[in-house]
Amino acid sequence: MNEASPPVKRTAKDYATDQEVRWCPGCGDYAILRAMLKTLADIEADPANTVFVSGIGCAARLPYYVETYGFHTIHGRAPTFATGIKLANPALDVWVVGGDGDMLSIGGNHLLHVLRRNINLQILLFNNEIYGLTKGQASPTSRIGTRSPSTPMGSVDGPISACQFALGAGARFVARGIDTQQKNLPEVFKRAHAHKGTSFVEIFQNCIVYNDGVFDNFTAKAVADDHQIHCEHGQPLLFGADNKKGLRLNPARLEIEAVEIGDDGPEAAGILIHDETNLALAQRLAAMDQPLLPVAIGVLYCNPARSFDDGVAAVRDEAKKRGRGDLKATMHAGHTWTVDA
Amino acid sequence: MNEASPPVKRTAKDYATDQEVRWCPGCGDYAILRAMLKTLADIEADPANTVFVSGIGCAARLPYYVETYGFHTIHGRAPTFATGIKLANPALDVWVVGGDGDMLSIGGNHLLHVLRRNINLQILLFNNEIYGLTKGQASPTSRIGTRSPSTPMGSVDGPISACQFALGAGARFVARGIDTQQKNLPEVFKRAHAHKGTSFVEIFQNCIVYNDGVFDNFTAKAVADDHQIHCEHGQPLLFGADNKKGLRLNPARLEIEAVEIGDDGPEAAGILIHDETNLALAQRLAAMDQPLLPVAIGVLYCNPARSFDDGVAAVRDEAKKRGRGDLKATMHAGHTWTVDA
Amino acid sequence: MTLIDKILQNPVPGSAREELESAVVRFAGDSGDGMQLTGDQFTLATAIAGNDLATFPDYPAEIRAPAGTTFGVSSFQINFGARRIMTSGDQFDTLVAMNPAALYVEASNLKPGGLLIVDTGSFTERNLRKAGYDTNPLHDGSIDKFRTIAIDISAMTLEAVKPFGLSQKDALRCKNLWTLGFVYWLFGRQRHATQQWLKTKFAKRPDIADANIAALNAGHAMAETAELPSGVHGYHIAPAEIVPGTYRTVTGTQALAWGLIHGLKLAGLDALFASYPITPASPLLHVLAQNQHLGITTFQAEDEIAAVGAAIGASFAGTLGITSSSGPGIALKGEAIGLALSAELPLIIVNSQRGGPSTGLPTKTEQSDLYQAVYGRNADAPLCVLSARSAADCFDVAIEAVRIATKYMTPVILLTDGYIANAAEPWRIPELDQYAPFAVEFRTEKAGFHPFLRNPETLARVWAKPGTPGLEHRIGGIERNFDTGHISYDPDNHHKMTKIRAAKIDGIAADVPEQAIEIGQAGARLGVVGWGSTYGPINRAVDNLIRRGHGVAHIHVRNIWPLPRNLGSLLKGFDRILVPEMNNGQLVTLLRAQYLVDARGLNKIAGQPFKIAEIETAILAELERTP
Amino acid sequence: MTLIDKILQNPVPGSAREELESAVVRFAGDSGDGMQLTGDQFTLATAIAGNDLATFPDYPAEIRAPAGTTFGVSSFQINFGARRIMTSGDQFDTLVAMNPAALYVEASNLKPGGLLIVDTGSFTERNLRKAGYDTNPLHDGSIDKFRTIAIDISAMTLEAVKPFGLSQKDALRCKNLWTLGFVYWLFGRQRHATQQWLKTKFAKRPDIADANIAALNAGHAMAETAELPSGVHGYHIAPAEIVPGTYRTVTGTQALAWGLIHGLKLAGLDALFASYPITPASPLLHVLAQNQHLGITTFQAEDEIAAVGAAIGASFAGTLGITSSSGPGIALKGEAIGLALSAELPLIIVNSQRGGPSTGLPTKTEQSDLYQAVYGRNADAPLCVLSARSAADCFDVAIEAVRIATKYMTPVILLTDGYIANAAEPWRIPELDQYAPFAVEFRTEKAGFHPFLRNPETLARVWAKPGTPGLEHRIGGIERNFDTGHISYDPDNHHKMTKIRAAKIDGIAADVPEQAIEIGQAGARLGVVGWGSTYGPINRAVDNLIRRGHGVAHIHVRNIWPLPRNLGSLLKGFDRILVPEMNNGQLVTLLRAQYLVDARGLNKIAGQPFKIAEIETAILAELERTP
Ligand SMILES: Cc1ncc(C[n+]2csc(CCOP(=O)(O)OP(=O)(O)O)c2C)c(N)n1
Ligand SMILES: Cc1ncc(C[n+]2csc(CCOP(=O)(O)OP(=O)(O)O)c2C)c(N)n1
Ligand code: SF4
Ligand code: SF4
Ligand SMILES: [Mg+2]
Ligand SMILES: [Mg+2]
Repeated sequence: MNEASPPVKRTAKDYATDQEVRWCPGCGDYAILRAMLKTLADIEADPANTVFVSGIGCAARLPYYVETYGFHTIHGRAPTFATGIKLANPALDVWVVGGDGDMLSIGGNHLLHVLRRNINLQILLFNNEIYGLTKGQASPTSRIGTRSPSTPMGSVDGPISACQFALGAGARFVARGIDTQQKNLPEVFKRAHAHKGTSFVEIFQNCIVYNDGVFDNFTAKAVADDHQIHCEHGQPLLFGADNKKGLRLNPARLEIEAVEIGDDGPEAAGILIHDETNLALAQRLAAMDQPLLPVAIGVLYCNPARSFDDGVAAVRDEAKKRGRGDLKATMHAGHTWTVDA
Repeated sequence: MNEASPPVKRTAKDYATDQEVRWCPGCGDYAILRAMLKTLADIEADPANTVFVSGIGCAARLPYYVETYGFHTIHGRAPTFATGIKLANPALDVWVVGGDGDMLSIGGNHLLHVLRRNINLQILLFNNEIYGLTKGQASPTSRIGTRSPSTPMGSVDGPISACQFALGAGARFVARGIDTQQKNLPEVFKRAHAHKGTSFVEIFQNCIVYNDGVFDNFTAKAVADDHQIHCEHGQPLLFGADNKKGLRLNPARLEIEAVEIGDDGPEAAGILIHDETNLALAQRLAAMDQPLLPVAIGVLYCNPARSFDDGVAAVRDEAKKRGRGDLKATMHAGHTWTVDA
Repeated sequence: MTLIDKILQNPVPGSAREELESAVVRFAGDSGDGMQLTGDQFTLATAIAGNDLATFPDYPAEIRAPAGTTFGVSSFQINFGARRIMTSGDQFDTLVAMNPAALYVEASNLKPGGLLIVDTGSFTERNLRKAGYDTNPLHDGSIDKFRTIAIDISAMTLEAVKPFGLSQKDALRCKNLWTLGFVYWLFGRQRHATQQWLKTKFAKRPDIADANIAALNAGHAMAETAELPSGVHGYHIAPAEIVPGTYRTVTGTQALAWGLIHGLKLAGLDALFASYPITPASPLLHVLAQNQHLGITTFQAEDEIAAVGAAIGASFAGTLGITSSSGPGIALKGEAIGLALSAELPLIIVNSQRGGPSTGLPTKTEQSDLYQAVYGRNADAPLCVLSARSAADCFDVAIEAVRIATKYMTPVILLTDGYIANAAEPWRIPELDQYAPFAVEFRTEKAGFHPFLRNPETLARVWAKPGTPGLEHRIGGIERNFDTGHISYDPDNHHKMTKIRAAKIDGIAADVPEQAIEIGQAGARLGVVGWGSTYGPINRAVDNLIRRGHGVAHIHVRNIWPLPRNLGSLLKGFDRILVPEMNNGQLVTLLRAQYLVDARGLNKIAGQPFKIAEIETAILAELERTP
Repeated sequence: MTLIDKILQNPVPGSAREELESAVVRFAGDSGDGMQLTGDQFTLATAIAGNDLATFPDYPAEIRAPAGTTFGVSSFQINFGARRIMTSGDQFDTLVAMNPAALYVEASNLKPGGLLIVDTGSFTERNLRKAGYDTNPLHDGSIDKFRTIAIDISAMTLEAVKPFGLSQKDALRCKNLWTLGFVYWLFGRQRHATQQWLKTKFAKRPDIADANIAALNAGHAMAETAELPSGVHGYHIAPAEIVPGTYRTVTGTQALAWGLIHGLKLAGLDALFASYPITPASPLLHVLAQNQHLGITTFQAEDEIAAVGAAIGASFAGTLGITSSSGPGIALKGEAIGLALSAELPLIIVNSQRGGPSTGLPTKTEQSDLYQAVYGRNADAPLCVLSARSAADCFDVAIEAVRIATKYMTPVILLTDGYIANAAEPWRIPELDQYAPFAVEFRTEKAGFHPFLRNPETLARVWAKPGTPGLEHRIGGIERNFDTGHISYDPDNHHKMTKIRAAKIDGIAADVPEQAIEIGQAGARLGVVGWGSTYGPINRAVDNLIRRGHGVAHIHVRNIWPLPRNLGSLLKGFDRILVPEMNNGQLVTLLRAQYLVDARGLNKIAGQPFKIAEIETAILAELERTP
């Protein structure tokens, strides 16, 4: 256990527990953990006021490795526990961690509702497009045709796009990151943390044992430039080596298309400027898919609204205003009668 | 019980059971039932091959009133039972019926998964923005500020938009109807029925007891023309008395705006033509909200893909091809040895 | 106040009134006829008159069943008297039938010779048909065995409220108040409280308030002046001997809500009440939502799993998590309850039981979730189960649930049922400062801390809440090492932890009162053992038989798990044991397994409380049974 | 084949070999060391040699725990002999430890004087530290009590596979085959089947196949030529007396899958198997997914609720719905199971039990979901519960589950556990046509049809499937009228229907075999009553004690609910009853409640099977206990 907050600034290492990490060697979860520890140091998180809540799965083991409060709950339900924690004590800083099975298969409903309620939490979905902990079955994000122990002839169900789902559910902050991007990932985490309301972050995570290389088509070094686009608010949506490509609106279909940028620069080519408060744009960015379009990384959408916990607090205040006094007064309100001795 | 299929064409009445209908007098569910009975007659549904599956709620009582097979299951899970029915016997024509609480509160996850799998079913969500059967609590579609027994100070959670959710979940058919529109509603039902894959239909339904008139802002006769738009594939998106208004793209924000149409007609005004295969358009239509924009009614999106039941059937065929023969052969495959007497 | 008003409001009670020890009245009508309201008002007036009483609201499954149908009949029954009243009564002395359907459904339970009041105005062709009558029962002799007062109440009401210019619809809505006035006179009730209540309720529509009051008064006047059937007069029921104090009527739901609130005060905690609506549990959410200024935040979750998850999260965060549902919803919470007991967090789960299995009879009462409460989880997963015997008892049981959950860091299931939740009974408002506080202590000391440190006496785990510097720790559902609190897959440790979880719960038995005998003697020939809402009928039945000289005793168990420490020896003292339950035999199984006593069940699975006579009959049969 | 190959492949068995009646070998190594594979191959070779055997695969909770850690140790134990083998063995005669962590974890269960084989190549400074050793156990005297064969297996393997030009990593992966070859020689096993298997498995990488075969052969040769420690030689275990027939090894998962498939054939039905992955239940989904040509469609649902929902939907549609999970997942299915039994649809729920509560010990075995199976639902909700005692038994129990579910239109819970699911045992492949068919008859006749018509004998509801003209009907979870099948809120009808649901399930007892005594005499002093996977150790312990002259008998219950009709009288014949269970006492509660017998529990909640000695000790103590 930690000693009381020392006055010196904590380093990433100070946020690590002494527990032996139990992921497979080479698992992308290590990199995400590293990015998270760095984030905590950067935001100077108070360990006593920070809580990591998770469901069940490989991803969901993360709380054991962070020297804060942690609750490793049950499969799929982490957002519900986090909701209770936050309603009980809004001062706590709550991170929710889970895998694609945890959050989108058994837990899809709670994710939906936590997003639409807009509770002030950070939700991190480690998407490896597979069930890691239970040994490699197809998950709801697995691509059609995925061969797995439960789908030996290839899966036939259409996958969920986590970010499209989140936007459809009414999320007010939606972002994406990649496990190995140790510079970008903490930045995304910090943005998520800064956002008031539910922040949803999908992280592409490599499961080296059951789904190795499934994201190579856009994360591998050789193709990254041409197949990822990093979205930054107020900046033109450029990608490719030397930013020679960009995204443009096709007004006939209300869709986005990728174009090479001529010598006249992005503006002339009609390249879109990223506006993270624009839902319509965010939906199009989230929908972009390989190989025709690059995969959008970074903050796709950030458009704050009142958070649920603030709403509940307001109701509590209102109740106090209206309240008929203490319990005794309440019990004696309405018709009573007295029986004399 | 019905006698065997008579050779004469059935009327709507022939699809009604003899059970006393147990909805409140004046409930919008009656109108939806009427539209459904008409639909069944129009499509010449075979009662023996038709199944209505529902969860729990006022809406979910509908199966009792339709003279086909019916399964009134448990709260929120109707899509799962329907999935099993369809996988067991793909020849059956399966309709799923439920309320906004049933489908979007407790049942949100199953709705998500049935939609992303694209099982060949029709799903009808009776949205009255309230829990009817349990006496009037706010539902996940209730607007912020809804006062109800469970939210006496007004609800604070952001509502789910059923159609936006469905599109985010990957639905391939999304449509809307209004309980009282006895001409349009059966047409929407027929389109849903004709679509192969999961057809999702949201029906605005008036709960006269607990949420009376909640849709009046766009369903009341006086405002209907100006506050509804009926989407028809290939037709310009016009509304208002005499179709003097229309929808146009605002390319700067990728959004839709309503405009008055000048004398030069829709084309000159840049009015969009409805393309029900366009997801981007469908998302914008689904997102349109009062009072700035009319509420979109009709088929917002229809873009068929392989249905899950077909996929499963293909897997079964593949399995048969690969199969190691009958059970006996399977048990004897691999290493065996014989012990002699 | 006009002179006539004064006279009306102050009849001379007892003049030419027949003295009764008790009476059972049932108001029955269409769902839209306001019978529950009528019943509530009669209850209040009766309580004020000093009678003891018990009620039974009985309404249809439908929100608003079509008018005039038998399945749309809504009824309210009250039993009141000069002696202690234990049940809402087996049969009625007086039946008010506002329409043919009500008569059709209820007549069979009106005592022969009983008083029947019918609104002839509603006995139309159409209504008769809807109710299933071929001929008009008012004229075909079928009600000859009753003493009938047939009045066109509809017409009388319209007449009475004419001055207020209401619409026909609104005017007819006053029918129930007219009827209430009539019945008030019959039993010598005061109208004042009802008049007051109408004024408050319709504060914004004084015309409606006045019309209703006029109807009430008119009905009352009518009774006073009408020529009643022979043998019918006004009745007088003397006040019962009632413990002095300030009283109100209370439903189980209200008392439970208040008990939770007071329990939290005694524990020094706030709480999160997270629930998903379900009949008949929803009212608890509603009452608490109205009282959020008293320390409980309410949260309507997306489903039952989310509700229990949020509640457990709240407990982890250092407030008390409470969740509530009925059987099918509790089923969904099972997995998460397992987490709470494995992580050893406090949690209260209120189950308002209803008829099952599955959707079953959602608006009817039943006691059939005892198995689920005691055994209904995967693995060895013991927790504490308490039960409430009556609306008033809910207050104390709720406090006890808070005490045990926090003292032992365990989930507590509190079993109540649809009957208790909805039935109102008179209640002596308790003095809140007579309850001893049991303040929760959170861990703050860092030295030697680990999250599975235990109190050596109670075996309770420490409660260290997020926000406390230096106590950062991780918990969850994987087995923990006894000595360090870290995850452990060690075989012996799992054995030890399983035993400790069981011992902690068993230990609660030493911390709760010994089982008392309600009435009768230890060692009697027959012990009648009940739990929950069967208290009233069992107690009265046993009382009646003791008075008739039978060797019977009544034991009523509140602590379902762990069972009271002396229960085994008590039970072994009886020759025979009978266990009446509104289920197919569940507590009886527990008792047999724990104490190897040949307890037998008396089971009624009809969605309705026992009648006293049913229990008496069964007791006599059991006493006479040749082994 | 070269001459040397020939000689290697055909050693002269028995020459100078010591004769043993049985032996227990445990292979232990890092998760990446292929110990499960090694164990499987040894099992196969041993089965072919005609020994009876039992196995116990025991692997870590982590997918791939970090190399060299104690929590990453993966082990496989086999007990084989010339007599009937009932368990995987209490302690080992031989331990293979591929690294220090394996030695650290397993050494305490190696018998003193037992044979220890270690790979010295892995006893590096780093690995020793990771395992928690301060000094090298090979040199500090701590293994002196064993007879140790310390070989640098890593080096030997690299040497043996050199010709095949593998990478160092791939080459080292052959270590387990080298070791297997060594142990094969020790126990006179044939290598042929393993060679064959390697060729098939690595059909696409012949270099790897050849390297592994070379390693196998080299290890074998080494054992033959090495100088073994004094007292260690080759061993010979004579073939056991085994019923003639064709055999294979089978895990409980495989046998269960095949039993379901055959049961469906006998019923003339197709099925939908809908499941959500969970340890240790997932393999059943995997095996069935591979065998979809045999009449079962598999469906991986989004969660356990969806899985059971889909299964029930499939049953409604006229196929058999089957679902499968482990305790926490079964908890989630409770509400829907209630619907299935209320709608009276057939359904099979397979529970592969694991350690709990909550996430508990997910990879360890336990028998703690009996309460959940029998009582774990809201309301009065009886269903049929069956249990499997061994991998082979799963086949027959699965068939019985199909028969009962369809004949009685009821959910059937089939309890197996993590141990049975994963352990392989030799199995005489049954003759499929010796099973009597029990074809399901769907209703087609319209006359007199309603959906709750019952078979007067079995009380089973009719099964009328959608698609049948004229039988359109609606069912659901609301109570039904006994006579019409329509929704009914009638009190008496609910009572009747509850009684009928219970009677239907009780009636199954008349349709299943009476409870037999496994060994020992009825009326012995002590009856030992078990269920499920404790069969082996109980049977051997009781057998041992009978041979030593004690009055003990073994009863093993398959039908958990309803219990066998003669069980009560059987139990009452014993003076004392002991119920060993891998839980904190669950069947024992059932027996006490049903028969009022003072049965006592012997409970081991350690995630591991009983040892024979543990049961023997407990039996002796119970025999000696002064009452
Ligand atoms: C109620 C319940 N159902 C199923 C499981 C088994 N289970 C544990 S983790 C998991 C899925 C893991 O996949 P994912 O969430 O993607 O996490 P990953 O391991 O890939 O990080 C499943 C099915 C469980 N623990 N509890
Ligand atoms: C597991 C479970 N939880 C809760 C309920 C109670 N319940 C029945 S219907 C319903 C919601 C009804 O609302 P909706 O689905 O919108 O249907 P409506 O009545 O408005 O048509 C609820 C909460 C239940 N039957 N089962
Ligand atoms: S199974 Fe996959 S996701 Fe899980 S720890 Fe191993 S590599 Fe990581
Ligand atoms: S409560 Fe509302 S939704 Fe339900 S039947 Fe009545 S009017 Fe219709
Ligand atoms: Mg995953
Ligand atoms: Mg609704």
